[in-house]
Amino acid sequence: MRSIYITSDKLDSQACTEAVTYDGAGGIVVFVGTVRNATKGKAVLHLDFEAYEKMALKEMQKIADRAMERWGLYSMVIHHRTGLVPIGEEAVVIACSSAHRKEAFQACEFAIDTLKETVPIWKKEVFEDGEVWVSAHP
Amino acid sequence: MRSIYITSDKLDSQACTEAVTYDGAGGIVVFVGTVRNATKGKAVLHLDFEAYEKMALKEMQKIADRAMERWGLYSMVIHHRTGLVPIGEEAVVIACSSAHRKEAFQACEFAIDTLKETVPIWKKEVFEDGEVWVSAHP
Amino acid sequence: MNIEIVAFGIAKDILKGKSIQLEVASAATVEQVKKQLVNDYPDFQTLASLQLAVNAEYVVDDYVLNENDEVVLIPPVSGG
Amino acid sequence: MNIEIVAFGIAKDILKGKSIQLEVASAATVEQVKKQLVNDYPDFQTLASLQLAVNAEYVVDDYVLNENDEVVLIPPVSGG
Repeated sequence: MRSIYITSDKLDSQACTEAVTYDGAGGIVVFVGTVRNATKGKAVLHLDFEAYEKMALKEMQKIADRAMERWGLYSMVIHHRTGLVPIGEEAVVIACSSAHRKEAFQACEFAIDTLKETVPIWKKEVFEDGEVWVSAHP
Repeated sequence: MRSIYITSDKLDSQACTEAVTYDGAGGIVVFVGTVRNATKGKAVLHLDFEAYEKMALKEMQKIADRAMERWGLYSMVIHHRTGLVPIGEEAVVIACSSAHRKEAFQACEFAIDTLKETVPIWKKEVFEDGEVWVSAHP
Repeated sequence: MNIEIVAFGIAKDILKGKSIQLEVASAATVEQVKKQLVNDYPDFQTLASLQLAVNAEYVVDDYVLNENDEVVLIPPVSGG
Repeated sequence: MNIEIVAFGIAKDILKGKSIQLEVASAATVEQVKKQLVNDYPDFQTLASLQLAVNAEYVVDDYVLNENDEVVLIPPVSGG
């Protein structure tokens, strides 16, 4: 089972965990990326995410396909939020399940690492005195 | 923050995830160990966990202390269920948070690997025609 | 030929708009178009990377563009 | 001296009870007690490992037992 989703609504890590739960699964690993209140010591007000949605969904699907095949997973869920995300709220949730835990850990870390490299989503940090597109400059 | 807990009630992975959420945390990793419906192709009816609770709590605390220090975590939660656990339900939940995700992945995997090696908890697989203490024999 | 290029993230700020129309040589490659963009908008040089996606896929630099291609500027991504 | 040994998991099945009273030499070490147990209950030899915990901590084999120690038999653990 795969569930790939981009939404401007609140994410629900509990629903993602339940979605990958399966009677044959021994290990479930969930990664939740939340919005931090500071970057390099500077207070962040909130994040603003923008996605090239059509392509982002395709790239997220590719990640899930590769992870499912490489680690023989039962299921993987990748949900990403867009728009304004307040401090402490979930920006991304990746959950996966497999018969053994090692595979689930590796697949989950691969998925978030790859998402951050390939999926066309952009994050703007909004400060009191300005805003910055994250990672734009070297 | 550390939360170490052994209970015969149902575990709540959502509460564990929320417990480690912190405005300064960028990455939360959660491991959920659920009861599988089969072992080596043989149908399992349920698991029955027994703990030397006083020592198990101490060993779980040591794991959390070591993980917190080694990976500079914000928080770690280790909850383990005992008694009869039906198929598909959560037997163990480990959640942790840190400023960066790599540390959270490593700490979470370390915690479940070490728990399975050192924490005095024993799992009996109950089948239609008998029961087996897991890992007892070489 | 004339192609429309849609921009996201900081690329939108550099173009000062969601999209631009660009007049390029027919059978222009992705590499040629990127050079033309950097020439017209030198701020693209300050980015850690700049890619073009065509029809919602990453393409190689010598991909030959077509008038009907959906061309999107992909500055360094930062999801998650 | 007389010590009480509490058992969990498969060790309980092998002892056919939650605990036993064992008469051991005074200043007996953990190693000596384990040998005595294996001698009295040969099934312990079939286990992948057998440890004694004293006062809720793992101890080394040459730990010298005390009459008031809380001694617990730890067969191979399988939590998680």
